[in-house]
Amino acid sequence: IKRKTFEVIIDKNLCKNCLICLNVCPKKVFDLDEKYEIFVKNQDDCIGCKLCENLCPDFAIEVKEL
Amino acid sequence: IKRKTFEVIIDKNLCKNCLICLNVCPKKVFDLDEKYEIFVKNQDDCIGCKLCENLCPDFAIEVKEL
Amino acid sequence: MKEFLQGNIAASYGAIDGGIDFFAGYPITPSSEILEMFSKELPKFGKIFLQMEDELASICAVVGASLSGKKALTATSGPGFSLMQEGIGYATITEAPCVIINVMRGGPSTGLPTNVSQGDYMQSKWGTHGDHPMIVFSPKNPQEFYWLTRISFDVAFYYRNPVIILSDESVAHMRAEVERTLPPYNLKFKEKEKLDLPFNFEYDLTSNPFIGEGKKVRITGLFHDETGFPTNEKSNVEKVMNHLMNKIEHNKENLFLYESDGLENAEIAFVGFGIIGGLIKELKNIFDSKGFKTGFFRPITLNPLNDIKIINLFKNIEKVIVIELNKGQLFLDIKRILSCNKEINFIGFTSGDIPKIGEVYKKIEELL
Amino acid sequence: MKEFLQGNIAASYGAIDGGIDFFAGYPITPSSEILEMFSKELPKFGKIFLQMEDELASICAVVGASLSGKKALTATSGPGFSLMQEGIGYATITEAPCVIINVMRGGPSTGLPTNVSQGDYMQSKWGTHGDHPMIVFSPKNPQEFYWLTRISFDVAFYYRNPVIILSDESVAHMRAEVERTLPPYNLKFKEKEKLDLPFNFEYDLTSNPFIGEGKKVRITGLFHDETGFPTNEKSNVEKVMNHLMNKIEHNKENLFLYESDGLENAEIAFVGFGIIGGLIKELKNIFDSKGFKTGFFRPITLNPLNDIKIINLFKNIEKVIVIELNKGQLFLDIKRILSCNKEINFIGFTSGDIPKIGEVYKKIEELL
Amino acid sequence: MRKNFIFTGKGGQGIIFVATLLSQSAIIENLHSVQTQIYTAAQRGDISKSEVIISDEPIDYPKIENADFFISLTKKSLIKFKELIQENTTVLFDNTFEDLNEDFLTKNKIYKLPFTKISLDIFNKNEYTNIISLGFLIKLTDIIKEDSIIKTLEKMKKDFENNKKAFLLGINLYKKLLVEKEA
Amino acid sequence: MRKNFIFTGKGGQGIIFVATLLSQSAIIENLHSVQTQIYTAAQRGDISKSEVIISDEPIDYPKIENADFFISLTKKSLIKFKELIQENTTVLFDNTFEDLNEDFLTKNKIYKLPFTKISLDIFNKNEYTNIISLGFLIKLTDIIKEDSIIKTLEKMKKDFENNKKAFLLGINLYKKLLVEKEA
Amino acid sequence: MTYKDYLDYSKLPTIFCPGCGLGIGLRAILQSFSDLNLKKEDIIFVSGIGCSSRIPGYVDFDSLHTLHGRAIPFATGVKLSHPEKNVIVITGDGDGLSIGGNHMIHAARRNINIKVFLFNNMTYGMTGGQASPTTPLKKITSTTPYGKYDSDFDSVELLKGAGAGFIARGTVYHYNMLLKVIKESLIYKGFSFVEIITPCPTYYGRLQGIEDPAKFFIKLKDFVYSIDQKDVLKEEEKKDKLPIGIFKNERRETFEEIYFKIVEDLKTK
Amino acid sequence: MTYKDYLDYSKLPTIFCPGCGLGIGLRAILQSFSDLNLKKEDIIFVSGIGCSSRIPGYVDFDSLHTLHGRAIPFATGVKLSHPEKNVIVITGDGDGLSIGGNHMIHAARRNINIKVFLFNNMTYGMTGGQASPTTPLKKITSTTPYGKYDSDFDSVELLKGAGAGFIARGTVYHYNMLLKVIKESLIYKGFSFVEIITPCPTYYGRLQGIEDPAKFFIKLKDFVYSIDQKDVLKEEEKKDKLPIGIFKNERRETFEEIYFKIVEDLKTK
Ligand SMILES: Cc1ncc(C[n+]2csc(CCOP(=O)(O)OP(=O)(O)O)c2C)c(N)n1
Ligand SMILES: Cc1ncc(C[n+]2csc(CCOP(=O)(O)OP(=O)(O)O)c2C)c(N)n1
Ligand code: SF4
Ligand code: SF4
Ligand code: SF4
Ligand code: SF4
Ligand code: SF4
Ligand code: SF4
Ligand SMILES: [Mg+2]
Ligand SMILES: [Mg+2]
Repeated sequence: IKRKTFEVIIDKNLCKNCLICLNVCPKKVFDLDEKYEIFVKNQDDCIGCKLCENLCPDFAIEVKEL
Repeated sequence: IKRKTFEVIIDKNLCKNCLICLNVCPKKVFDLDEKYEIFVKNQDDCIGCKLCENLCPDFAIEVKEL
Repeated sequence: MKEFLQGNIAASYGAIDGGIDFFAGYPITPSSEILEMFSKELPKFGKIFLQMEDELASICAVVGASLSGKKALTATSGPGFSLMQEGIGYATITEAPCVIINVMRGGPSTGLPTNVSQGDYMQSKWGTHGDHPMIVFSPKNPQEFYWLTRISFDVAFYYRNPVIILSDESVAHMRAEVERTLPPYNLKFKEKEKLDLPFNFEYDLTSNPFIGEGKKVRITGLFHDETGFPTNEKSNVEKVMNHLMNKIEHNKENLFLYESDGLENAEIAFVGFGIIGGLIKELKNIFDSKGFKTGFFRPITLNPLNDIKIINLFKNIEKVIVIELNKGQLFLDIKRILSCNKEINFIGFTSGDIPKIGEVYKKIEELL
Repeated sequence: MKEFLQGNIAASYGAIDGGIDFFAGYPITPSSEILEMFSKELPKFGKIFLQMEDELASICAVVGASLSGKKALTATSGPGFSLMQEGIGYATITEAPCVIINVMRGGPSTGLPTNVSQGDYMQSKWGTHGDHPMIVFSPKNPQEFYWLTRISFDVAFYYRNPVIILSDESVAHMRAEVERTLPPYNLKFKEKEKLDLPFNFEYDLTSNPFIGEGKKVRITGLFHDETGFPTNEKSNVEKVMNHLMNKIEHNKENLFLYESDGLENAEIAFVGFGIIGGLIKELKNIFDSKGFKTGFFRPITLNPLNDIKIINLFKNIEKVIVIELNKGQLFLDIKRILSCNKEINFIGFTSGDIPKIGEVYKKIEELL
Repeated sequence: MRKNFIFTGKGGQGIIFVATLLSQSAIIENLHSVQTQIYTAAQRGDISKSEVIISDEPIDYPKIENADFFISLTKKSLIKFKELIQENTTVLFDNTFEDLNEDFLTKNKIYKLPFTKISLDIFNKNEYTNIISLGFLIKLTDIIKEDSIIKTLEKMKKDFENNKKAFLLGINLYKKLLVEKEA
Repeated sequence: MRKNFIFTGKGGQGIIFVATLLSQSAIIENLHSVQTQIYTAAQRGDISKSEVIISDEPIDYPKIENADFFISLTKKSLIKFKELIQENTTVLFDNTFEDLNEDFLTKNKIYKLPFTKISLDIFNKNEYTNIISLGFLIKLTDIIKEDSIIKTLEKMKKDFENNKKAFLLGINLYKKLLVEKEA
Repeated sequence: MTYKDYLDYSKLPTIFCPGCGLGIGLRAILQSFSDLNLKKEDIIFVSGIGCSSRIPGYVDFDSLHTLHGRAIPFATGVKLSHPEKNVIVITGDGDGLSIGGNHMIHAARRNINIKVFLFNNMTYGMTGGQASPTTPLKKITSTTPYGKYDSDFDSVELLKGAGAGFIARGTVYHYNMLLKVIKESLIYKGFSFVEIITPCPTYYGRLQGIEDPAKFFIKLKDFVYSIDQKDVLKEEEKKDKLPIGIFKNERRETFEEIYFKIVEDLKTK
Repeated sequence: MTYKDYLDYSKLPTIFCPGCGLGIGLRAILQSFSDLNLKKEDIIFVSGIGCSSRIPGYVDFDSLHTLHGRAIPFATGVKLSHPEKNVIVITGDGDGLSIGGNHMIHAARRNINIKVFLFNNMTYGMTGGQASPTTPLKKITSTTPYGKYDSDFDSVELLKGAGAGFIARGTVYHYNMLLKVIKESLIYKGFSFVEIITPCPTYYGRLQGIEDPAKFFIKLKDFVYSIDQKDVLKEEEKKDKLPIGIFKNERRETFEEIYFKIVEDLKTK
């Protein structure tokens, strides 16, 4: 069986870099860049649990099933 | 044994003629005069329960043991 | 048909005949009859009557209803009026067309709950913090209390501003004849442009949607843009402030109601508002009959005052005698407006009772 | 020793150096630093700090403490000040010597919480219902904020009246040098006769017992006799009212603090209060250097104003320019006091910021 | 024509009620009238007072300088407001329990009548004292028609029959007095 | 002598702190100084701005007409308050993450420096960016002695060692620049 | 000493109506002082506005008649100015639970050692018999001519929810029980709340159809049942009645205790 | 529809600090609307003053941002003007329980069909982290530098005491549970109260010594336990924690039902 894959999109205009997504993601999909800003690093590991999307305080994340 | 006797005094300057004493006295010590005003009629019947004194809203009654 | 009504009841009928939808209030002497009357009458025709937990809640419920497009009113007296000040300020910045009746009693503080005074004149203009527009009317008798209350909703909705009816214990508690007729005031209400946004700062008067019409009406007590979103951007703040003040300032000729008699040919003018209106009328008769040339002036609109109109009315007057049931409040405004080359006198009564004419007569004699 | 203090902190030290016993308040921008400062400092020397559930509770706790003989203070801003109006009125009729700091922000309503305005000038005099005496001071910078707060308890206790310190966001939030020295004001405090009853209406100023001294102090917000028992007997009511007004009115020469410069020889006078004090001082320099003859006048005491003093100060002035961060409030008083034969102009700024001198300069030029 | 009436007595005696009744009835007759009252704890048995002005001209200012008719159901209340009694004032007084021999009334026309007693005798309660006194007053003054009062009472509905009866008792009282006097 | 300073950046960058530090240190030197700031949700990451006036005469009115020195840690904040930048204004800008090539700055003396980078490199956090920039400014302007700043920092107690270190880093940055320039 | 020593006879008779229960409540409170040997100079009454709030005018010690609803914050200021005195709040159902409800629940939470006696006559007596928060659902008052639209507070439950440590209810009809409850509350250390049910014959009584004050007074006993009987009585017997008794008596640290301990700690630092 | 359809994107980003929980709560509320198929024109938000009270600015339907503490009376006016609409109060622990506490308890008593969502961050966020009525005893805040002197309200208990019919508590950390609770409250007929525990990292978090917003967010789970676990957990495990869940869900006649029935009855008379 093929595992479902997901696209994780951060809207940079909304994101305030609180790092909640980074902390709640069970799969360590997120990481920080050199400016200490969040980015989607390991999208392939995403299991679509939507924790990040639901808990992002700024409506900045969308997790789409591909 | 001699029954205790009591003096029941109404201070007319304080009394507002609410008739609570008339209604609570178990011994019908009080009555109304021709001006429909309270007065001590049957002092001898008083048993000194002090209901009238305690329940007079205007500090107008004193029951004294004689 | 002439009816025989207590002032407070007359005002309540005024509100009913003016189309009141919503009343919220809290008991306080000497305004409680209004509350009690509405508790009985409003349910009869499906309008809302609410007794709230206090005056803070009352004014807020009323402003909430008026921002929902309803003709909403509250009635109170001094202590309650003081508590309502924050809510009244909110009504001014959100342009909520509500009506507040303040039946003045003796103050300050709990003061004289069952007695008359006119001590809240200045407070009705300045009671809440910050610059703000205000419309204040004051009746001289139950009939006028009826009329002013009846017209107040139209005024509030036209100007999108709270209206205060500043009555007093004397007018409110006296029983007298009242006809439930249309108000005789020549207040003009022109067609206003209908807009879709909740606010507009370009034109003085427009018709903007209310809550509940499905128009995304966003409202805040912060300075805001035309969508109702908060902003403290400097030029916008000034625009809002100017809009609020100008919509009243630019229309003060229309809003300024008054009664006067004989001022053109008089040397002495008696001035007063509310219950004193009848007194100064009688004073004019008495002093005229003694050979003095007198007139009287009674502002019905206490705010905005139309300075220019007043200056014109008093052109020929030499001596002004302001009579109030306070320590001199309307007096201060009259002094500011008229002081040049006129003698402005003040006679105040603060015992909690309206004065006998004889008493007043003696005090005036001392000034002549 | 010069310290570098924020205005609010300076005021707090003023209160501490003035002997504060009791503080109760509720957070509100831009006054919260005072609350926070006291929460830290007062427990250190056994004084009372209370954060209450709202401003109604805060003013009442403070009045309760001051009627118990304590030096009690609260601090707030517009919305909270509006809520305190009923309590302030109570303090006037009960002659409670409390102190209220109102740090003005933009209004009306929630308005501009973090910006400056001077929109509460009139409210500080007239915000509560009924005629009432009031003492209002306004500082121009942190140093003066310190001094006025420090002296305020003495004034309040001497006059047995609430004192309002009307500051503004700009003075309150600016950090500047402050010396914790004795206030330089020439306020006289004479010996007062000690009485046993809680009230006295015969003399302007007496020393009456407070709650907790075992003297059967009875206090009410109703009109009352000298034992503090409620009565609405007419002549007594008038006596009380006159007493309340006169104790301030008769002492306004002593109470009226102001700063002025150059008025004797000037043609043009700049007038303003609070933060505008520094502006008009600079304006005088600028315009004098351009060859104009100018002076400035800044009332530090906003209530009572000493009309006669002001008239005298302005004897030689032809043109008055009142500058305020509002729509014209001190302006109205100045107009009333001075209007005869003088041109009284007004320049207002209501964007939420103090104006740049350049901006003001331009507007003045238009008037010259 | 302008007549000033003072009604006064103990709270609970229905002082305000009769004053209002009189004033309202004047309106029916197309006269002008204003009723005012003091608002201190009247319901509580304190002193109660109401003023009525009846005039054929509009009434601008409702304050009474002195009374044409002063109706008092108690002595205490009469004394409290005695400054409203001038030489030309006619005084009505309920003498059921108290008598009235005050110095300051020597020049006045005084009617001392047992309104309360009548109420007690006829109705077994003192509730109608006020209306009985009004009946007497109406007949005495002859400004307002009996009928107007009765009409107003009828509009109020509550307890109409007894009120009317009491009112007529007052009228009869006056008539009797008149007869006595004339006799 | 009267110098106007504008400090601006993102909330949380300690803008108010350095402004206050500078102003307070001026007082130590018996100069006059006033510090003001805008009070919008600064702690929340919004734009933050503080003004400091230092003068050898008493300062009556704390409003700055235009800046002598304009220190901005972000581009957004610089642009927001650009009307305070006049021809004679010296601009300090943190170019760690952004560059600055605005038209309206063509006539100004501009120092673009990586304050944040230095803080990150040395302290592993960007918290000291503000103090580093102040160090640079102090050396550049030469109105206030280094020592006065250090004294003030010491009085504040909190985190004195690191703050001092950061401040000296700023001073060295200026010295280095000077050397580079002179070289 | 008896209650008389605490009364200022020069101010009597009270302004209360004939048959109003407030005087009985006052008597019980003063008798408690006497029973507990409190000195007059150690007692301060603080009240709001209402008939009940006029009580403090008649006592022979310090008293503060304040603003409608604000007795508690005033009392807070007085108490912390004189922590050693007995600061006692006299309030009504309108004063203490309608406009003053917020201060009530916050005082309960804050636990400053003030004593609240709330006279519940289920109406606004002073202003003419309007509905109050304790007027039961459907009752007729001068502002609910068709029956009250909303439920009443059970003040005991409300104060429990707010965290008060001492909560009790009595009536002026049950004089001896009331006396006991008041004394317990005075002994308790911390914020205490005692509701005293009392008749307003003039308004509430009449509006319930009872003209005679004494009759209405006697009816008080039908308003309540004793909490001791709670498990004995049937549901119908308790229906529309309020329990009387002491509902909670639990000590916890008072505000003053915590505050002045911090003050002490700071001194030694 | 999703929560997005109820958001006014033109006003985003919010003014809330990075890591502030308010946005999550808003999202849950809007998602509930979507799940329940509520139309935008049938919803009205009413709030007071505070960070939480700024939420209504960001929605794509009617909203009324009012005065500090007064959201409920404003909402009362709005609701009775438009009885058919969903009138929803957004408030904070300071707004709804400190200055606005009286309106809260009276609304619970009055039982008008408005929905209250109270964002409890245990502090006054907007004004800089001062103590609020829900800040627990002894905690450090900007006005309690030596620890808080007085106890906190348990809002669930308070609302019970005031007579509310629907009472629940959730946290923004427990998103799905929160969603469920919110939906239940929206379905309930009558006054409902939902407390939403949410972090204020900027003030409350920092003052508790936690600098990192995300860390403080995660800590939320230690603040609470599920009411379902009440009997399973040991006392130590519940100590200083608040239960979450639905505590009361009892229908009683609403104010509107009683009022409009009277209106109908009067018509036929
Ligand atoms: C701010 C304010 N609002 C209203 C009033 C009017 N008022 C006086 S007493 C009262 C009600 C008192 O009720 P309660 O506390 O139950 O006292 P009671 O007279 O029933 O003993 C009201 C509403 C007032 N004095 N002040
Ligand atoms: C009458 C009044 N008092 C005080 C304030 C200042 N103020 C604004 S928000 C706030 C506290 C808000 O606390 P909360 O409701 O918990 O909201 P949060 O910011 O924590 O979400 C205060 C005290 C005000 N705006 N109005
Ligand atoms: S949770 Fe949202 S706001 Fe926070 S860092 Fe992630 S995407 Fe950005
Ligand atoms: S959906 Fe779950 S797994 Fe995927 S990024 Fe978000 S939190 Fe991580
Ligand atoms: S109870 Fe007291 S006041 Fe009432 S009638 Fe008897 S003695 Fe008089
Ligand atoms: S003491 Fe008892 S028996 Fe005697 S009069 Fe009083 S109530 Fe009656
Ligand atoms: S109105 Fe009611 S509560 Fe007030 S004194 Fe009269 S009976 Fe007592
Ligand atoms: S201050 Fe606290 S509650 Fe307010 S937005 Fe910031 S984190 Fe949120
Ligand atoms: Mg009551
Ligand atoms: Mg909060």
